Amino acid sequence: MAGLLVLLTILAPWGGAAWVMLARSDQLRQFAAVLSSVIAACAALLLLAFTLTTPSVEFALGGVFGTFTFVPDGLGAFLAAVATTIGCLTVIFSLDYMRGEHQLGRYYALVLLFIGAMCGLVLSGSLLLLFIFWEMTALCSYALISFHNDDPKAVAGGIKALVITQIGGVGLLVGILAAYAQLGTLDISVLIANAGSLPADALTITAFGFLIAAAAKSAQVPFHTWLPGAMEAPTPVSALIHAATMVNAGVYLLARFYPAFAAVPGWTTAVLIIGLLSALFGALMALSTHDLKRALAYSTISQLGFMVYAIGAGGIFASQFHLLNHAVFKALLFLGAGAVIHTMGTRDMRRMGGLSRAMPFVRNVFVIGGLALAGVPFFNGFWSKELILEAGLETAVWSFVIMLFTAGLTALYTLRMIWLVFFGEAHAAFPAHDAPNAMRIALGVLAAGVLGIWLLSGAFGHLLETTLPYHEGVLHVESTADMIFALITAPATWLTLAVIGLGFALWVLRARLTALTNALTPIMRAAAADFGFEWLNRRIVTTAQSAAVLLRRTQTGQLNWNVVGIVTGLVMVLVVLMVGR
Amino acid sequence: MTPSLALIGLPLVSSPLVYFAGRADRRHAAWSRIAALLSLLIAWVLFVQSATQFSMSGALDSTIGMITLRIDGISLLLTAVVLTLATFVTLYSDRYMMGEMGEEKYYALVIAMSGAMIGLACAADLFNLWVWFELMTVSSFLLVAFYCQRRLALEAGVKYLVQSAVGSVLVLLGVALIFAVTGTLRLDELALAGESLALIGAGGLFVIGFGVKIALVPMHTWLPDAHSQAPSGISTLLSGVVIEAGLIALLRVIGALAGIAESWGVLLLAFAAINMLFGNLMALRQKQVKRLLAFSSLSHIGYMLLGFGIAFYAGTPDGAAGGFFHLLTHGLMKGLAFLAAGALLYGLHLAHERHDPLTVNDLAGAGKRYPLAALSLSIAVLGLGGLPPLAGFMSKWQIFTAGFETQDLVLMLLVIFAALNSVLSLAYYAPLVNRMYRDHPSSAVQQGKPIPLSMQLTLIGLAVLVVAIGVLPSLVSWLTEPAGSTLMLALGR
Amino acid sequence: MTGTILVIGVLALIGVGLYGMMILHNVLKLVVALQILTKAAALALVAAGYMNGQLQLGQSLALTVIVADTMVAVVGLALAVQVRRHFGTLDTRALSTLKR
Amino acid sequence: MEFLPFLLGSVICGFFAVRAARLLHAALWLAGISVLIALMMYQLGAWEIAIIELSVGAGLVTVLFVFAIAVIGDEPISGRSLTPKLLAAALVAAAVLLLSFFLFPVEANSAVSVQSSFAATLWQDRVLDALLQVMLIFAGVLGVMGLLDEPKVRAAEESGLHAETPAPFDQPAPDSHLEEERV
Repeated sequence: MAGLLVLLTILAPWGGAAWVMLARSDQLRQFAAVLSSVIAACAALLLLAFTLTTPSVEFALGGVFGTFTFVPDGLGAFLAAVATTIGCLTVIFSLDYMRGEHQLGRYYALVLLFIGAMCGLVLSGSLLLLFIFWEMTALCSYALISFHNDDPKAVAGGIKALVITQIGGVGLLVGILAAYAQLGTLDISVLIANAGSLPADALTITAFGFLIAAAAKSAQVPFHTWLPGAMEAPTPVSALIHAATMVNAGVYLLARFYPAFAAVPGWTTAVLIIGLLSALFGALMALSTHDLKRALAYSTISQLGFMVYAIGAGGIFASQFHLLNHAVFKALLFLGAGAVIHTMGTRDMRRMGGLSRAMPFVRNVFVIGGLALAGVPFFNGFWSKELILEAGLETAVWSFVIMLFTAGLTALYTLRMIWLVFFGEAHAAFPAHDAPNAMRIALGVLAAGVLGIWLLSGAFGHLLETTLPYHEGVLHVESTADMIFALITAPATWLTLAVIGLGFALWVLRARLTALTNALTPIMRAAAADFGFEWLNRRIVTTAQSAAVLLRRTQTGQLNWNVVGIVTGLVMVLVVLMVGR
Repeated sequence: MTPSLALIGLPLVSSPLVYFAGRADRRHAAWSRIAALLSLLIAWVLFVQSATQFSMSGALDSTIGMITLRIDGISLLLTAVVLTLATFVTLYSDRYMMGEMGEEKYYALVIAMSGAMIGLACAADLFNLWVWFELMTVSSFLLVAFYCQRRLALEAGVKYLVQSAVGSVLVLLGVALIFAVTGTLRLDELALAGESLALIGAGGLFVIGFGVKIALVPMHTWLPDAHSQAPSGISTLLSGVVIEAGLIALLRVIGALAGIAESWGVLLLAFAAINMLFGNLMALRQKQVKRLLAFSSLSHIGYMLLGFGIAFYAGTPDGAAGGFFHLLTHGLMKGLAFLAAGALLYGLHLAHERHDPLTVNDLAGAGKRYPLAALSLSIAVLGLGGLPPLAGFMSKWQIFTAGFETQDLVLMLLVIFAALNSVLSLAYYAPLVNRMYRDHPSSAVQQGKPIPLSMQLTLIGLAVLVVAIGVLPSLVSWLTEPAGSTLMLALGR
Repeated sequence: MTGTILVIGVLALIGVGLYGMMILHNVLKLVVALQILTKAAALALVAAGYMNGQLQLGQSLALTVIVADTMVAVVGLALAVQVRRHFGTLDTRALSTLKR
Repeated sequence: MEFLPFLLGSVICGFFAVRAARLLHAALWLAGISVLIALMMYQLGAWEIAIIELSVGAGLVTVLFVFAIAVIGDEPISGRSLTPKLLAAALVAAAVLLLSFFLFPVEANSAVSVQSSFAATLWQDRVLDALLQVMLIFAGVLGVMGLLDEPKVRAAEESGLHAETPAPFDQPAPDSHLEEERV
């Protein structure tokens, strides 16, 4: 049964993609896309009931390619469920959002291809298969970012995303190769079980290779620069890929291999610091931008930073729980933002404002999502964020202080965003109208999720605990009621709430705090400039390009110089042979 | 007449027949194409027979006088690639070459060149190897300068001829040196020769002499010109098998000299690193599609050299098998890329009787009007860029595992370097793909003519192969593994 | 002694040929330089046969080399004719459109 | 030792062939090299190949050169070479010196001493090479025919549409594609 469901989760979207490509009319394409994504979502949700710790599908390739296996354990099935459910909602949302666009076939096919690949990534039990799906998701993400091909910004954003995630991919590849060279097998469970017996240097290469891969995929410092550029994608794609699913793959990778790498010296500290910096920088950058989607993208960097930080602090369950909650509320925020952008035709928050009256439904769901993001109690983001901060407090107090500050910043930029878009004075004369039906369905389901999904934390924790044999001792899980009780009675929670309230207050009182604002201007300016990372990126690109241009002169096109090349080669080779004889 | 000997002899016999078939009836030069296809078909039958014999009883020797022709793993691999590409190119050239002057010479020379490559892969005699090599080169001169009424093709032809000839003379010097010192020309006896400085020098001459054909940097300068100016079918063969045939010739020779010096592995690895980086950087700002693909061949030669270098340097069998696997997949992928680019070139320019180069800008919006050609080109270049699950990734993976299996720090760093180079290569492959799926077509695409069915069918065939090998890499391990072990045997490891 | 002198001679001819290939810019003269190189190679094969006592073998190798390289020269000449026809000159400096 | 003068002579001929200003002179100096090499081969005892070198190298090739020069005219090309001569000379010197490092002292393996006739060696031991020579000639001839094929002939036969190819020795017609390719 599990094997069948696994195949269905992956192959239903792929079959749908093929169908979409071959379909003749746009209506048929939409139908095919919705049908196959719904099937995949159902299969993935059913899979939660049939989890296994052993491979359910096996496929031997032999030689250095090993055996391809799929292991539907709790972690994998849970992430597959997130990917397919949000994928399905995104497809439904797209029915309205993408209506009338050109090349709908390519759009839906790529989205479906992505959903299948994402499920494959999290369910894979073989390192090589994991890498293959890892790259496929990157490819789909690239193709969807540059979906509006005629826009050079979209193309540039896509290529940037592709190249940076591929550099991460090299890290993953190297890590896998180092492990494979020692173990002689590509089985993930063998790696986790035998990590202790690996030579220290090989394990270190693997651990840090995976960390680089995770940082690049999850847009963590210093590889985060691709995510803002990825906002050129159609908004449903940003919701699906760049908020709810693909960017989680890095967090997934770290969580999955945590038992193997936790003992590597410096690894957990590195993870902790990367998460911390990303959370802080992301929040500051979100505060400094005027572009609605970029603000959400920076906030994604920041929230992913929280998850990575949690893993560094040993809170595996906290990170995965936050992953779930973040996927839901960030998808909601992105789709809500999509509805706004769809009607306004701009992404600049300074040109919005006063939309509250024209779009009450969208306002309501956006505010729900925003409160969850800010960490206000009884929305799902609150619980997981508190768990993360608890874990941080237990590990390193100095980091807890910084994360507390970041939580306050989160509240500040969330309120700023909501205010600029929905309240304040209206700047635009556009006749805004509320979201159409298909959008409402998607947004409504997600909003319900934000309100209620945290109630499942106990069941979720139980699922992870029972199906992840190697994570024994690193997963601290309590029932939902225990969690609520523990959090409400913890002093840290109240401290956090106070900081969050302070964040809100800062925005409300911003007019009276000019001294503070002025003092912060340089920081804000640095944040707007992406703390120099963007400059570094450009520098690397221009260096490569000018090297290429310079090198092109060597192709003189003159026959004599070509022969000189041959003779030079001869001399060089003879010298090498003479020296190395 | 054993099937193996017939396999080697057949193309040589049939090449004149192909020519005369097209010559007999001057209005129907296409007869030569049918004759060429027929001889390739027979060659396939003979190939299957030889392969079965090989799998049962190992290497097949046929001795003529003092010259031995040996069908072993390496020759089977190269023969398979040569026959595959030659068949596809012959099918493909139906409309592409139709009405061109000297169509019958084209097919006759394609068959002769393929025969020369099959022979080259089988030669077990040093001088005979050179003769096959030279036959391959002489048959390709006209093919490169086939549009000999055009100045650019002539220019490419002159450069190709002169540089090939210099390389070939250097090889000959090496042969003479070895002959003088050891008194034998048999490659297997050569392996037993004692250490001698002269033999090392001869090896250096081989590296450079064959290196011109393999397009090792800095001997590569003929390659982008020849590849971009030849008819697309010929670019396919040049890039897919001719440069690889040079590589196999080099491997045979320095494989026989492997016991004499340790430096071969280092040399191969050094050239691997230079070729990968140089090819990618040269392609980065390239605007003409066929030149871009030509420069990417440089970097792919680098990957093969990396695999073989690992085998020479550390004696890792996976390195040899991976190198041969990449040789095969690169042949298919680059063949597909050139044929797809050629199909687009045909639709956009040649069908209008224009000989403009196909630029990256011309491709804008090609995806809508030429869905199949655009998809094939995308699959090909993404495969070349090493994206899974396409064939190129799997062969690179095998090479990379070999590098890490050695546990040698330098080799591991080289593998990381190679992987980063793959990322760099995406920086020019990805925009290419992007452009084809634009919404607003370029003016060339708007005025484009349809691509004939024969071309489309060949594109489908090769694309299916590229994807199938990517999904099921073990599909061709019956070719790559024996080739790898043959090389390891020659290295005495 | 004979061997040494022969080797020196071959090397000298190779040197002259390569030097010519690097500085000449007339297509026909490049073919001349190419011929110098191949003659050196043929001589080298005969000399090799002489030195190891297999002169007849060396001769048959040299014969193949002469035939093959004559074909290369002939094709080179035909190319030169076409170059003259279409470029109006034999100067390779005119044949430098393909670059970068 | 007795062929030292021939050797010196051939190198000098080579020098003049490279230096010659006129094509015809270069071709004649080349023929000179050929003759001297043939004489050297003769002295080594390689009589058959000496004759062949004399007839093919000094005879046929020279005739072909002279013929080609007659067809296309003896165009003196002046102007400095693109590559610095010093660099070329230095590279050649380096290559030759390095090669001599590997070659000297020349140690030939003279253990084998099978003396059969040239014909027997060629037609029995190396018959494959001989057969391949036929293929080489076929491919070469096909190449030359293809290169020298004139579109006019075919075009006139077929439709007569493409009659506007430039006359053989005209200055080249402006090629519109050149500009684009120069990018």
